[in-house]
Amino acid sequence: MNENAPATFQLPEQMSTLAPQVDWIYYFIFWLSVVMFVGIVSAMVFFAWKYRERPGHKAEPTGHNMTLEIGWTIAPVFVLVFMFHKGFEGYLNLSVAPANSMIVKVNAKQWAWEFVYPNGGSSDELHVPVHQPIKLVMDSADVIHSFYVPALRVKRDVVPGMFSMVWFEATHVGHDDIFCAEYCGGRSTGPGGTELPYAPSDDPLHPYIAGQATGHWSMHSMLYVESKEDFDKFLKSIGDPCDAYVNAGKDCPLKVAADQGAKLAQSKGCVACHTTTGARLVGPSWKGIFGKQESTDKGGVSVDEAYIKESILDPNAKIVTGYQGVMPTFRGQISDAELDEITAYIKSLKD
Amino acid sequence: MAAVDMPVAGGHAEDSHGDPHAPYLKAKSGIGSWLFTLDHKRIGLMYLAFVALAFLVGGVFALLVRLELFTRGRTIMDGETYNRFFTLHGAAMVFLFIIPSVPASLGNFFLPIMIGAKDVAFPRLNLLSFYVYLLGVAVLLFAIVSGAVDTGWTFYTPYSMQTGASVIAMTMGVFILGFSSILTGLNFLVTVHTMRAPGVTWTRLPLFVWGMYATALMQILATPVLAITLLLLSAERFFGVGIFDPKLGGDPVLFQHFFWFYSHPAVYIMIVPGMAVNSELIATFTRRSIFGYFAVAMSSLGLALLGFLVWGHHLFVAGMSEFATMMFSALTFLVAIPSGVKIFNWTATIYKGSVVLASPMLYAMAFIFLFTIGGLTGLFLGTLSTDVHLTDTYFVVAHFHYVMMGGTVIAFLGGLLYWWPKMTGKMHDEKKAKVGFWFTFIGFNVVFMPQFIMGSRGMPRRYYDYLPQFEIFHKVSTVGTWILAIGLFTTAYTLLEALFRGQTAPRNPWGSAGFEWMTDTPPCLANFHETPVITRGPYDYHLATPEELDTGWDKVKAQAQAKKD
Amino acid sequence: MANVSDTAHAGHDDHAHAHPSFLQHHFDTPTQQFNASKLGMWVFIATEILMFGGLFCAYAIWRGLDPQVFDDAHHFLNKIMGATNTVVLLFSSLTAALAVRSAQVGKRNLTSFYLVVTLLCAAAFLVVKYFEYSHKFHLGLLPGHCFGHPGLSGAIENGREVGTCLRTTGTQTTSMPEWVKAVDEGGQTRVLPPRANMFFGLYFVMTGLHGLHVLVGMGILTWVLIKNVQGKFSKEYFTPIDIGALYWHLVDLVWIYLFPLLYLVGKPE
Amino acid sequence: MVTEAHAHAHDEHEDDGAVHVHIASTPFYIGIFLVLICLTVLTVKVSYYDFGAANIVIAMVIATTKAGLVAAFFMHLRHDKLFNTLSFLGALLFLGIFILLTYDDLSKRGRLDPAYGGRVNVQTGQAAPGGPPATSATYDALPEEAPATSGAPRPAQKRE
Repeated sequence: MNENAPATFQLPEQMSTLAPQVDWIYYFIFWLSVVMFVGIVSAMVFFAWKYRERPGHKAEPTGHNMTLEIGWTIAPVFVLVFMFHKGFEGYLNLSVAPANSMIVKVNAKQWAWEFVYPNGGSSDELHVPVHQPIKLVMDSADVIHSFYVPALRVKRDVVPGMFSMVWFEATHVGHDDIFCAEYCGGRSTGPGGTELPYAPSDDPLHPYIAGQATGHWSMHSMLYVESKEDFDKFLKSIGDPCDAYVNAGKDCPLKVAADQGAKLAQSKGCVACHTTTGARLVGPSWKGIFGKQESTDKGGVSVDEAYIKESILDPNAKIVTGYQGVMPTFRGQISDAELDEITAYIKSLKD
Repeated sequence: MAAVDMPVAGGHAEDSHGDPHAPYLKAKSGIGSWLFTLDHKRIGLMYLAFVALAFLVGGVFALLVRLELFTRGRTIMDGETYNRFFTLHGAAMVFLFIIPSVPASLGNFFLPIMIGAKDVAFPRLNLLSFYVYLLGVAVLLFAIVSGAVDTGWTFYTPYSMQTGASVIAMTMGVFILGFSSILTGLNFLVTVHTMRAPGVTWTRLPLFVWGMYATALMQILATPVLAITLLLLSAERFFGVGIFDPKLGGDPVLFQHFFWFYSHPAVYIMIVPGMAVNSELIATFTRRSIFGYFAVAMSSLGLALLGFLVWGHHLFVAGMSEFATMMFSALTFLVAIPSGVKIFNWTATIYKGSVVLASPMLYAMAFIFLFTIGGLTGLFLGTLSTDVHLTDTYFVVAHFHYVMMGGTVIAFLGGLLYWWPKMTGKMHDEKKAKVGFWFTFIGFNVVFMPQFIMGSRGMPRRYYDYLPQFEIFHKVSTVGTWILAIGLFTTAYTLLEALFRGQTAPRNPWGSAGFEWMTDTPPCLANFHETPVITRGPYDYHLATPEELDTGWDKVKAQAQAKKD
Repeated sequence: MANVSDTAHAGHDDHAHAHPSFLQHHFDTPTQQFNASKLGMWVFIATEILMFGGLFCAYAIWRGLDPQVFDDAHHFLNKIMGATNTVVLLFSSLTAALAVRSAQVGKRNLTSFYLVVTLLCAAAFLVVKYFEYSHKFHLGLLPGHCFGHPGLSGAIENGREVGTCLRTTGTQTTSMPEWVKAVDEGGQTRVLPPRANMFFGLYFVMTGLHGLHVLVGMGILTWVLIKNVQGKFSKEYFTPIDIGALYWHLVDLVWIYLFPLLYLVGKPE
Repeated sequence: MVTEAHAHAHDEHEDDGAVHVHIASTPFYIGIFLVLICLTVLTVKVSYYDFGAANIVIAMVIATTKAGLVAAFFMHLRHDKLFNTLSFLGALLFLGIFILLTYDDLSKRGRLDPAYGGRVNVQTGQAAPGGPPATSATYDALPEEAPATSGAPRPAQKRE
């Protein structure tokens, strides 16, 4: 059903599943407005000509027409309610991300975007796979920015001190601009108060040149919608820092692995049930758990690497007393390297 | 506050005031007669002078900003300067020009006359309001000189807490201007309540007065919130109070709530007076009463009330909760109803009227044309899912310029041409006025029509530079500003020429039945020689006597002929 | 001010009744003038309510989102001092009302007496406020990022600057608020989290703005007092006293809400 | 229309032009004052008892009663023009709108999706950047240092 249209005179290309819905209501209002506008203005001009002042013509005293007045007060209400309904429907779709969304973390700062992918890698341009809901969890380190991709028809302010969210599902391979839509200042002077040079480039993918004056207008980035294969290739290219060590035939240092594990714990959603602060959620906290003696429904166990890996792949094997066996298995969703890294992370939380 | 009605008991100010029966411009002379005048008409004129100056300054900033956008990259200024210039354009236009424009100049001049009063209720507060305005202007100038501000006129936190220190001076200036606005509103509200001449019942109030009354309500109820917002912003910069500072646990979006609780009603403070002027113009130049007088009057009050319920529509993508977003969207659509009622009623008034296409009427029809576009494009922005795409783009820029400039400024210009003879006693050249009108009207559309398109295509606003695909729209828009400037300068020339070299205007040059035309041209110091007793409505052309409607042009022509002979 | 009727514009303005000297030129009757002044003052009061309203809104939000902090922090405000100030203001409100009454019945000296009492109460209020403020300063219970600082003086502690938390330019970095441990008004030692800065921010802004209004009110009442002593007012014309008193009652009204919201509402020990 | 005799002008004003106001007696004002004092004592007294969520309701009801008395009698609204009362209540109405709608936003953020509008990541306890550090956002994480020290309070305990 999502027959996505190319760019028209008024609207950019449709690249998301949301876009056709937005454009439908856009054109509904547009044609309604055209009808209203042409009606009002032609009536006005016609009346002004027909009843123009001339000898023998006199204005008729104004009468009353209650029906007409109530009519044009009430009639718009129905249209307005319809518009509100359609608009709100679209907005709700935009506000509730599907459960199977891939989470990409967006960090905004003056004047650049950073995108952090589930594998912990990050880039300054957003790459997403096609036909996959993407949920962007965004925050800003300094002032308010706004994430805006015209072709996706999404825009959301990125406010310091709070998280904001936007999601989309790209419908076809392609690319579009990412703009900052909320004014966030600018800088035209370099060190010593010298004016920075400024000239935009003709490269449509990189219209602003690094090292020049920068600001709200140049907080530009690109969205690349890629096939699943291309995206995987991209992910690999920015991926796991441990890979470098492993490829060189060395062991990944615990620190690097633990950092990567922390990112994984986040992106894999472990942290939804396990805290790292000692507080108890659905599952035991990871703080200081490594090396501890725990009693389980299968008897006492020492929390070591083997038990952690077992618990991830087969959560119901040994359940710590006082908890319920509600954790789903991650078998098949987690690589051995990732298992090691999460284990390293839990290990690092010992103290 | 102490100044609320503090008469100098026993003071015989007769000599400081002048003869109540002499024309107000001649009742007393000398610079002191202007600086210390308590006459609402002179205060209105002084306001008009400064408001026009502010419009000129804001307009020059607009021209420079558009000129910079004529080409990609650097055209005439660097990015920081650009940011300052669009901020100053916004601040000057909003706080110095549009908000005081119609109420403080035309309103001050005509509101008391239209209700048959000798003056506003608190003439000294009125003068105080003018000087407070000047003080605000001075502080704003200081802010500009001391480094200018690059926050945009909205002062959003936390950027406004990080950027240059002149933000404090700027917010103080706006804070002071707010007081001026409050004083004007308070004065008008009390004047309408207590100063109406015998026979001026609520159902006989001219629609201009209804509009001013609704505006006054909003000025009174909204502006204090701006005051506290700006105080908090200054306190935030000095002490770091933390209410709006995310670093201290505050919430930047809360600032936006505070700001727009004032600034949304402020948008109606800007447009309702424009509508008020337009009702007068339409009635006079169709020679009949406004169709649905009651509905038009109530729609002004309706807008005033609804203006307080919809501020959240500026925050649809700002991080507001979905529930608040839904509610504000629903409330926003309600605004369409009173606005629509006005448009429909004006159009219906032209039907079966006797339409005189004088220059003010051209402005009135342009108002309907442009405001309809401004209003209808508002529907795109009130609808949530399209707003997400369109907000913070040039679509919004075009939308509010169609409302603010296509609405208020056009009505203000129409009102100026319409009332110029009454205010100055001099008639302008209609031909020049019409030339000015067409340049303004065409230029305006050339500036802002392309902005709708580039906005819906995704061009964000407040950009110093843009991508190649938007270049053509920016070029056309910039060329439009030049046409617009020609139109505005022609109109200004027309008015000034009339002032210095114009033909003496008769009492009622347009043949209006409005109350303000029933007194001398220009009015005497006391407005009327005797307290008027009103026996008909301001638009009752069928009840007005031929003498009342007599334009007096025959006499003027006869005199001119006699002189020639 | 221009009094048209007792000048010689024959044929005009020779109204049926005398045009008293206090009647401004643009009003027809003293009633009209009185009603206009009263309405003007009430409209002004409406603006004041909305101006304070912004602060009440901020209060409602941060209290609603963080009730625990407000509960804990309010123990650092002295209920007795607050209550004393409430009584002082209420009493001054009474004397202000009585001043108006005396003016209405034409007892000029009594009016002056009541106005003086009102002014003394206002001064007493400010003195109590001064002691409250200085105690908070001493404990470091200050707004925003000043919270946790021993004062605004630029004190050095452990070789580290801990004062001068004021800033005048945006580029100055703000230090984060810190935990504060201090003895509260109930004699109990409490630890307040940095988030309590919001409570004290609101406390100082709300009571500060109110204090400013007290000062302005004192100015207005002093002016009214001087005019009264000069004999400008009478049974027929007492509008400025009425208006001044209305302003003073407004100051009282705001405090009536500030007192429970800041000093009382919260979990008692 | 404007030329009728101006003598009619004064027919509109019902009176002789002099100001007539309701004057209450001194004992009446003192009575109101005593009621206000009683209410102040009451509100302080009840603040020593915990009624949970009703604390604020009780305090506000008492405060509003007091404010009502001051406005009605000290400020003469009881015997004043109706519009003055309306402007007073109108201001309160618009203030109510302001507080209610703003509160509605801030209290309901993140209800549909916790990732939207939250200051703290619900999963990790990590505070959003640009905001205060997480330690101050989580109230329960009291500093380890024992709070109970006797003697004079040291202003602003510094924590390293």
